[in-house]
Amino acid sequence: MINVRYFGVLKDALGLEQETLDWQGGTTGDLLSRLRARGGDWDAALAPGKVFRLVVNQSIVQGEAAIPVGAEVGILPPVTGG
Amino acid sequence: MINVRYFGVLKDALGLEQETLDWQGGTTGDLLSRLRARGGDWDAALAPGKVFRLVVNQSIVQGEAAIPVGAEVGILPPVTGG
Amino acid sequence: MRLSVTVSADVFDLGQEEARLAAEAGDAGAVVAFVGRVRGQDGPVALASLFLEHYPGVTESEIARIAREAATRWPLLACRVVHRVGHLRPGEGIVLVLMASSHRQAAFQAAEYLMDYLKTQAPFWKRECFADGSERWVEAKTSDDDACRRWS
Amino acid sequence: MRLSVTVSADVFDLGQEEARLAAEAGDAGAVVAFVGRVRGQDGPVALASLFLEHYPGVTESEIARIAREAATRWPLLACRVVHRVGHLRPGEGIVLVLMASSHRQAAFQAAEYLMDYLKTQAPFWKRECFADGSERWVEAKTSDDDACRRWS
Repeated sequence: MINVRYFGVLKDALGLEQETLDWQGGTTGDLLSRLRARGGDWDAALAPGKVFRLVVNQSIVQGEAAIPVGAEVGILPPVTGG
Repeated sequence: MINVRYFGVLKDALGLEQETLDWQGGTTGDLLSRLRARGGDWDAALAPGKVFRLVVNQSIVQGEAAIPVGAEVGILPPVTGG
Repeated sequence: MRLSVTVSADVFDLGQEEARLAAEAGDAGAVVAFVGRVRGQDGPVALASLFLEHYPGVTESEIARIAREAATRWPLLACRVVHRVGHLRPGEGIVLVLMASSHRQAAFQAAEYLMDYLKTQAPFWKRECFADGSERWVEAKTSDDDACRRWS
Repeated sequence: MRLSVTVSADVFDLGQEEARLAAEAGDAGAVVAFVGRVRGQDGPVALASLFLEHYPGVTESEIARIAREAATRWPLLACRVVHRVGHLRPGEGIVLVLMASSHRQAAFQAAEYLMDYLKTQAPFWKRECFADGSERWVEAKTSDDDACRRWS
């Protein structure tokens, strides 16, 4: 199992804030493919080039990274803070 | 008559804060020549290149400037503020 | 460098924060503060409020990382960052950055550097709530990315 | 641009000054503050106090002139300068510069510009009073002149 959290505009686009997914191990790429495979809003909102950053267990990851079982994964749209 | 005011290190070097001088009109150069002619500390402290700025009637003057009768003249050593 | 980062819904007190920082920083000489406030008229429709979201834990540690990076570039004695989240009305303070150094140029440059990064890299998301009842998530600005690129 | 300059022996209150400036500046967005404090260990002998002298009238109008010059370079909404004179102990605030703008870069740069000029051009003279009882007028620094030259 992993917990996936969505932030900012993604929460509205996907219609949820967080979810728990079955997970046997894999990478950030695996997770994104699985989410995109839901089609519709998911495929559009998480299209390659649209997702700016992923966070695994509170650490921002660069490129492809492992997601261990039990992890918290954050999917972050472009930041607009300050 | 004019009133001449000294600031910062000049007050210590010259041993006075301000003085009233007889004045029939003239320029800043005339005033400096007259003060330097007192010799000793005056000649040393007011040597050309040492005096950074003169103020006539509350306005900083550049180069040679007229000093009207009744004026207040300030002689300012290099600033060290802030 | 002493470093303290707070992200919360609470208002901040610039005077208290600066006095505390100056006391902690010892013989600082120079403190630069930046206060960002909510603007009410950024676009054509007046803003009723701004809603700010962050990623608890991640946002704080990212800001701290950026501040520590600033300390490798400039001789800093202390840094304090307060960023607010939740609903904020026009005129309210959103962000406070304080930098203490022995030298004013270091304090100025480090504060500007940190602000550029906060605007472009720190995980915050803004939702604008307008006077006409409409709402929208703010899109990332290119000009802020340009400001950030100056430092690289 | 709203502009206010005060030179006096009174302490200043950063929090109050910033709140007032932000209120006056309207929809400012960005306020940059610089607070300069008396350093206690600038040289080998500890400082007991600093005595600051100015030229009443002339100093205030020179600072105002410099601030108005800054307003021709950057889009400023408000500027507040407070400079203290008289005897100041280590840790006390000497100078406060506040710049309000719609844009943070303008506020940062104008505040730094004004500080560079205050340090090199404004008519202030400092006398250092040391812990061992000795006193001396501070000599002008070349590094500050260099900082000022950056802008010309």
